[in-house]
Amino acid sequence: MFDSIQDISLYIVLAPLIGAIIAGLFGGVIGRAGAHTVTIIGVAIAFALSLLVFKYIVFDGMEPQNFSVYTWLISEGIRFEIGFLIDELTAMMMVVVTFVSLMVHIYTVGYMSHDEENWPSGSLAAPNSYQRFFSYISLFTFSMLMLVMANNFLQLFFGWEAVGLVSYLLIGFWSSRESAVFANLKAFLVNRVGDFGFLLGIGAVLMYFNTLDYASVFNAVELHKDMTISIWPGSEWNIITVIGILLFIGAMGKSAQVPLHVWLPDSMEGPTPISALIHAATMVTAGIFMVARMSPIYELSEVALSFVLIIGAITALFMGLLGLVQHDIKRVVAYSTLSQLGYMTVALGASAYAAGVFHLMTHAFFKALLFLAAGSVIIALHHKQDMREMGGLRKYMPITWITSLIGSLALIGAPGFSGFFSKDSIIEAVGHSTIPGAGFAYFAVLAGVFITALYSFRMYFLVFHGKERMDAHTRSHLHESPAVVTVPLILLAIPSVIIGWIYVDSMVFGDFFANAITVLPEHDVLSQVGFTTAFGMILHSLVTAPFWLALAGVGVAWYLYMLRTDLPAKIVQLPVIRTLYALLQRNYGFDAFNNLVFGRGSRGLGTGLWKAGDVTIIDGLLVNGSARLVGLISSLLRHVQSGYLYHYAFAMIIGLLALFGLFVVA
Amino acid sequence: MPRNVSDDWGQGMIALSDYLTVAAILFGLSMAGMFINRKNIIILLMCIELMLLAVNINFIAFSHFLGDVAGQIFVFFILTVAAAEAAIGLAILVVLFRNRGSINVADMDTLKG
Amino acid sequence: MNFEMPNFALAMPEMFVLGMTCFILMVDMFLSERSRVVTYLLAQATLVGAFILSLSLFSPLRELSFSNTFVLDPMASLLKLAVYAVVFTVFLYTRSYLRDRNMYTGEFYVLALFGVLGMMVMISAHSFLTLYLGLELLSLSMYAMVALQRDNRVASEAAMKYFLLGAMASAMLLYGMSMLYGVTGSLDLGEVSQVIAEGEINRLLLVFGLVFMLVGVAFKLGAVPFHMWVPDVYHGAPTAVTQFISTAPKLAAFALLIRLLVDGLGGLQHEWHDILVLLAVLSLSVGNVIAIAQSNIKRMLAYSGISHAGFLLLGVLSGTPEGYAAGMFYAIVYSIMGLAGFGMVLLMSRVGFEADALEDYKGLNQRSPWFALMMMFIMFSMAGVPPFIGFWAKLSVLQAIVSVDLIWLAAVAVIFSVIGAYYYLRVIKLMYFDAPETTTALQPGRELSMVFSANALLILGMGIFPSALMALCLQAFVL
Amino acid sequence: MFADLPILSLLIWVPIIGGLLVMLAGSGRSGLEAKVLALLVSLLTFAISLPLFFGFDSSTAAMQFNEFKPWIAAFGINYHLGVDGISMPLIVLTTFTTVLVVIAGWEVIKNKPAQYMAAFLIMEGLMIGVFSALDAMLFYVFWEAMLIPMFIVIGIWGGDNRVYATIKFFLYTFLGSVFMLIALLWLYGQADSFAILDFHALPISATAQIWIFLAFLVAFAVKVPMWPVHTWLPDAHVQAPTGGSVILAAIMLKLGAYGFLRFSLPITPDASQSLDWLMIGLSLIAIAYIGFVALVQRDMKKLIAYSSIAHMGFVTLGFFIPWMIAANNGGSFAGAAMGISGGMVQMIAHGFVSAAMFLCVGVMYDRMHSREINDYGGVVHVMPKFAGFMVLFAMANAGLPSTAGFVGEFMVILAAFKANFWIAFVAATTLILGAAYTLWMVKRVIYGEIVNEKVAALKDINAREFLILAVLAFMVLLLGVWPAPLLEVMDLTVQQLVEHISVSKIPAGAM
Amino acid sequence: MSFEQIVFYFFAAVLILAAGAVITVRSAVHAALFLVLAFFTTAALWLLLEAEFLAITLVLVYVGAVMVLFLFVVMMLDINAAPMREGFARYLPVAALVAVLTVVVMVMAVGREHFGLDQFAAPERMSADVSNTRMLGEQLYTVYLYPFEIAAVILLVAIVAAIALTLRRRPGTRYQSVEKQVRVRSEDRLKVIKMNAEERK
Repeated sequence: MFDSIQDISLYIVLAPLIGAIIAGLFGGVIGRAGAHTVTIIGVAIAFALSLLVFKYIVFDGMEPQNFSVYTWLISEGIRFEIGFLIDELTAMMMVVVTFVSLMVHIYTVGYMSHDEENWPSGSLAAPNSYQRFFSYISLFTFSMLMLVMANNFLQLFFGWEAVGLVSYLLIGFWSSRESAVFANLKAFLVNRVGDFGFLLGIGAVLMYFNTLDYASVFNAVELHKDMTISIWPGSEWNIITVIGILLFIGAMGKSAQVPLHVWLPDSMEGPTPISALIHAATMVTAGIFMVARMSPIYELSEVALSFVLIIGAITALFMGLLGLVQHDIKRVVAYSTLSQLGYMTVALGASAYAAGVFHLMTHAFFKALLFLAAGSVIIALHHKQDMREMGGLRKYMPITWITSLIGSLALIGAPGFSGFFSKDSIIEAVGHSTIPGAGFAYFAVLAGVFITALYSFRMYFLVFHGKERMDAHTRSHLHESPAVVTVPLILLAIPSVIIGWIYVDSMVFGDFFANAITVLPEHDVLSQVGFTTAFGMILHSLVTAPFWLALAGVGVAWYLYMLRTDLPAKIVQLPVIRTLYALLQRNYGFDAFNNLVFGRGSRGLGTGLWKAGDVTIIDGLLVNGSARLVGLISSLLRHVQSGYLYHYAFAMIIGLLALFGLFVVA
Repeated sequence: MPRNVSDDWGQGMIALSDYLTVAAILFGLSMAGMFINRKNIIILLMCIELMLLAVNINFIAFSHFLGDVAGQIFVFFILTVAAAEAAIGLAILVVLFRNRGSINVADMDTLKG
Repeated sequence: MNFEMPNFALAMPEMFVLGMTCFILMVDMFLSERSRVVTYLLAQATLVGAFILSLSLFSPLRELSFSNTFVLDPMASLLKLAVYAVVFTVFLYTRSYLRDRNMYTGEFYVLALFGVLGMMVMISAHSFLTLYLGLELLSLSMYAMVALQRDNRVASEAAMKYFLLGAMASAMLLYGMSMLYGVTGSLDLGEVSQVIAEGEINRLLLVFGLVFMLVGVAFKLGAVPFHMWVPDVYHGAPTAVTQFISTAPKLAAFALLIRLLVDGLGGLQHEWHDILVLLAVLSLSVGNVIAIAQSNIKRMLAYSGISHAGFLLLGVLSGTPEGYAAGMFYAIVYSIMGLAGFGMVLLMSRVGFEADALEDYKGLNQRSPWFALMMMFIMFSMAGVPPFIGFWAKLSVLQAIVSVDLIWLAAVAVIFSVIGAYYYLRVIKLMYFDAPETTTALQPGRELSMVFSANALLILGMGIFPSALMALCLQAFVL
Repeated sequence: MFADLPILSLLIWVPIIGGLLVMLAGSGRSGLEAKVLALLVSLLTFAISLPLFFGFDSSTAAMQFNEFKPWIAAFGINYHLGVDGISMPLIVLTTFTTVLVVIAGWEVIKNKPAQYMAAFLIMEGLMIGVFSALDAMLFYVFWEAMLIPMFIVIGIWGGDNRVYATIKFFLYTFLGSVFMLIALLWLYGQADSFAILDFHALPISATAQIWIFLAFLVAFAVKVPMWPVHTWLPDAHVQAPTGGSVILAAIMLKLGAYGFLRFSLPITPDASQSLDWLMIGLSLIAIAYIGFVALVQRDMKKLIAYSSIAHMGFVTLGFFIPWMIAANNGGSFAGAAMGISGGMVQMIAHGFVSAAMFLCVGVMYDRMHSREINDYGGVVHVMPKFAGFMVLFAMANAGLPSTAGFVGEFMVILAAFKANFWIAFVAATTLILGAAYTLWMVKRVIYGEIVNEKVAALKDINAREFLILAVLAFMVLLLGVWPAPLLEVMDLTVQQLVEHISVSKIPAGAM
Repeated sequence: MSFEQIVFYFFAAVLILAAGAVITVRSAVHAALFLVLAFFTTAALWLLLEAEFLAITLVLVYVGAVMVLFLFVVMMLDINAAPMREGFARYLPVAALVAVLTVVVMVMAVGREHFGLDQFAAPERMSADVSNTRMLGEQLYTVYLYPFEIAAVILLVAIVAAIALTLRRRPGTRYQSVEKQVRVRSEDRLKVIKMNAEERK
């Protein structure tokens, strides 16, 4: 049926695209059922074919495929291509993306079934909102696939921005909500800051390699490792470092690393399915994927790696802390996502790319699961998201409860769950890393384990256990979500549990990514960790800190939110804690700072330049000023023409005299 | 080698420059008359006559000293033209007076700016 | 004494015009008010006849006659032809205007034709004497024409000012001529030029005479600071007369400039070059700047004419044949544009309403879109925007001064022409962008509207195909 | 097949004569005949321009579709037309945009529709003349003549402050171009010809080059417009009717940039080299400074106008980057062509995107008679189809990849990086600023709650508007997804240009 | 000092004084008379320069005709001596300065340095049988034929212009025009027009 893997790849990306186009442009014609059918089929095809590709690459041992689809443009002999690179990393990402996407598609059928309620009455945008939503998420799937399948920087950037666009559209999906349209603008702009660096990075790559093709760049990277660029006079920077850092700035935006993380919590304004798909499972991991993909470059620059490591560590630790003080269920998950992204970044910085990518995969499953579970809770509670109005949902929503528990356990890294394998690999790897900043990172990730456990189970207890704090009306309507919601939960819970067992050996410690990821021997921390089996890892973990830290976290959560529910409020009142709490509540002041400096500052600058520069100086003084001056001179000079003959005669004689003075006497 | 000015005196001859100077002064005076006078247009017309007279003196003096009759011919024509000019000027003056009842120079200020 | 019989044939056009004018003068006496058209037709016939005569005399040679007081060269032929054409058009334009205002008399035509004769004399002059006489013939005719509407207060004021200042200017011109005569010993332009070329004359004296003469020429051209008469006279004179005095005499003035400065004082080029630069810059600046403040279109066009004089001077001061050709081209083009510009004023005016306030042009596009369009052509042409003929005129002048490396002067010229563009645009603004105060369409006579349209379209047409006229002008100087 | 037809002449004169006919046909109050005629003429012109694109020989950098007739012998001015890879796409863009403008003005223009259509058709012919003229004076004639219809269009059909805006527009551009005229005359004196290609080959001393360059700069910088001579543009745009804005943004601004390519660079390469810091500086100011200014605009058209200035900054940046690239790469001009091509692509792309943006604002203005951002909000709820287009074009304006807006900026930034990190750095701020001002406007206008009754009463776009926007959307996406054909057309020409400018034109022995 | 010089200086002085008087006296009649004086003295100077014909002509034509015309107009218009305009005195110094400067420059240019006797030697007196008039006449009708004709035209123009400007068909006087009366039509006399009622403002 399929001629070649080239064709298959093409079908994989086109299936969701076609679905998106049909649902988007003809949504009104085909109706809701038509829209979700066509997009789900599209994504399902993509998923099935991705599995096929995965089989070819991983099981059949097919060589990595690198081919061009069409030429985007040629300038000066430099070809910019649209093309695919399919290797193990890509194959894995394709499966993850299409799988999660498929789950989210199915889930959305239930979640969005009453979407018209979210629109102001009479809005003409409401009737097709359902179809539009499906169109967007299918489009997202297409974009994400383009991103991960890219064989060059240009296409990577295409996908990069396209997922950003869809993210923008989806965060602001309920476009009548002021907070939503603010959040999507913010998300886009913050991402643009990252892209700014990313684009410069691409510029640097083109400058030194004269191509944007991965393979050519990676082949040539050794030759350039000692070249320098003069950023400002007297300061020579290693070009690889510059490229690495610039590209990573892009990743910081997309993967929400401090300080470009500010958009992610706000993005929770979007419907929950997209929080799961985009802002947890796939899009935000694009940065991680990218750095892993660029491993041949990063490996050559310790400075860049160190930068990555430190940023990741800060994110992992401090964003986790924020999760502790949130009341909105989705925000807790969001900060948890930030923190986990920090872990992945730390892994990258420690050259444990495989571990980072592995965590990416496991995280995709369990975080999507957690989000969808949270969505399920939100549906049940009629779109209430405040955890202070929840509690004791266990008995009303058994499937949601159990899947959430699985997700939470995976998240905190309970041994045996997928998150354990990935996270523990990362912690171990950082422990072995020797690059600058590794010590701090190691501390951060360890502390992060405790915090993760604490906020995860804080949420878990607050939602599913304890007193039922919701109002009576809501309680009377509580029931488990429909099958379209619960089935994806179950389907996601399965990999959340088992995927680690299956792949930790080959992916993290084996040569699964040998074709895709380059690690220099001196950086190869994972080989130093040296587990051989999943089981061995579990055994080992029982005697290491992370396990006990996680346990402690759970314990503290249990104590504070189950036993002594009065305590948290008191702790918050403690002198030092109070300040800290306020700081956390304000997101360390990032939002205030950004608003003041970038928001107001740039508008102030703009107003200043406009009013002072354009309006006053250029227009007022120079343009209109000169016009007025001419007008003034004109109205003055015309009085010389007084009408009196003797003045005229006088002028003539003065003229004569002047000519004498100038040309005869002189 | 310029000769001493007193030499000319001694010769008892009138130099060309003397005539020209007279003409120049006359010309200058009449030009000044054009803008000093603010009362009567007729006097302006007379100033014109004076200016032409100065020019005529120039021509005749040159004609005499050059020994060339063309200058005198020119004066002949200037005299003709000046007469014609005077006629037209006076005609215009009459028209002006009829329209305005005044030939005061300072009153002619409708057109300005 | 040796006296050669003059070649009368060369002066056939002059003789014809003179004869016809005298004939008209006599015929007109016996005509009733009703049959005045005969005068008109005779006047037009005179011009046509002269045109044919001059055309038949056209030759690339330079021929002298009347003891070297008369010259016929291509420049003279071309300028004369232009003068006939321009005056012919003026007559076409002004007939209804004159008829409506009690000025439709033989005197107008006779004086105008004498003026034409004066211009022809100037154009063909080869001696200070003929130059002066031609100038006076023209001037006297024009003084009288300005005052011709006898019960018009402003016209008589304008005539008086024009007369007094004009007489003063010609006195200065004469003074200059007398000095030059004195130092060169000749009235003949050719001899003067020869004597100067020998280089034995004190240049200071030459310049002294030159300055006086230039005052006279500058006055005729309306160059600053000898321009003060221009706005008042253009404004005060009946529009028909304004149209006459603002167009054809400019051609004659150009001839005066060339005859004096090039034919006679070519050897003083270095000296007059500097003076002309000064006059040109002043004219460009003062003309364009003051025009902005005007609220009367005739005054505005007067100041515009002053600035055009500045441009014309630019061509001449370059001192190259191409430059003179450019100046001549400019003069012809200016007279075509001036015809049209004042033609518009004629077209707009009705009995008892001169339509010379800029306000009167408000919303013309709503009332008479065709005339508004034509007027727009004229304004853009005067502003020097392609594809209208005014652009090519400016271009050739600028080319002339750029070619002698006076680039700064070209820059000054273009800056002032941009400033000048403002007031032309304002007319267009009034016509197109403002609401009209009345809605009645203009109803000019068929003759008037046709000649106006043809005039304006000529401005466009020659803008697209300027080649022929340019080539002719160039031929006049570059043999 | 088409070689024997004077395509370029047809392209110039068909719309001009058509425009005159339209004016004559427009006596009726509704002007339906005039409109239909105008549409036919514009379509015909567009059809004539297609062979230009498809029959273009992209394997040569030489001028094609040449036409030559003597015009003004006295000055050696000829009616000489021809196109290369730089001018041809711009001509097609012109014919394409004019069709849209004619359709866009169909119902909207109530006052003298025939004159309106005629003005645009005449303008079209003149603009094509500018792009195809190979004689400097012919170029100049078209260049200046084009001001007239635009002046009229803004003045008659513009907004409340139209007189100020249109006179400012005219005088600004007029002032700019007269200096160019002087430079052309000087060049004529040197080359004894007005042929642009002769100018290209003319050796000129360094000082003279600087002066000529500055003269050209004034002319082209005003047109582009570059900071600080840009202030006419916001006024002109705000006051112009939609069609005027579209043409202004889509084509007229390109004329200035085209001038740089056709005149400044090849005629005065050494001056361009020694003054490239100035050009790059001004371009960067346009990108950053104007970006900030756009951020605080309250008038949609003004905002888009400022964004146009910023986008044109990329064009000029791309054009003047070659020498810095060479300086930074040991004299090699490799990568310079990418900057210039990028600038070209940016011009075309901006033609589509800004046209679309102005049409979008026009659609709203026609309904609400307001361009104030504050008067809008929640438009998506009443005009969902329109909102979809608007967001798409806004994204293109913000330079989203896979839209036209991205390609040029991308190429220019890549080229800029070769020259200097900080140039690329400042240029790349457009990613942030462009998104900020565009999307901020979108947020305020399209999204949010319906703010007032007037917005609630808005009707979604009709078939005519849909057609225009859909066509533009298609072009915007096509160009973003597959710009290769466009690049193919211009690649050789640009490379030849780079080759040309990499050689000094200062005569040997003179400095 | 020779006799010639005495004559010259005397007449030159009178000439300049007369000219000065012309431009400064209040009464136009006086000015005209001073102008006559100036003409006479000039004629005397011209005699010194052996331009007898022109000297006579000047007296005959100018004093005899032109000045009479002037006086005639002055009398006819019967203008009261208007009071001096205010500010005249304030303006005078500037005017005088300019006038003096002009004269100084001019005199500098035409002074002895350039036109002294060594540059232009005084010519020999002409013999008594040389007729100035004949000399002029011969030239005038041969070499200067063309200018002569033009001068004639100028005089014609002057006549035409003077008549055209001053010949009064008094606008106030009413006289019958038979031909107009015959041609009259009713619609010329009576025109029915329709006017909208105008609102009083």
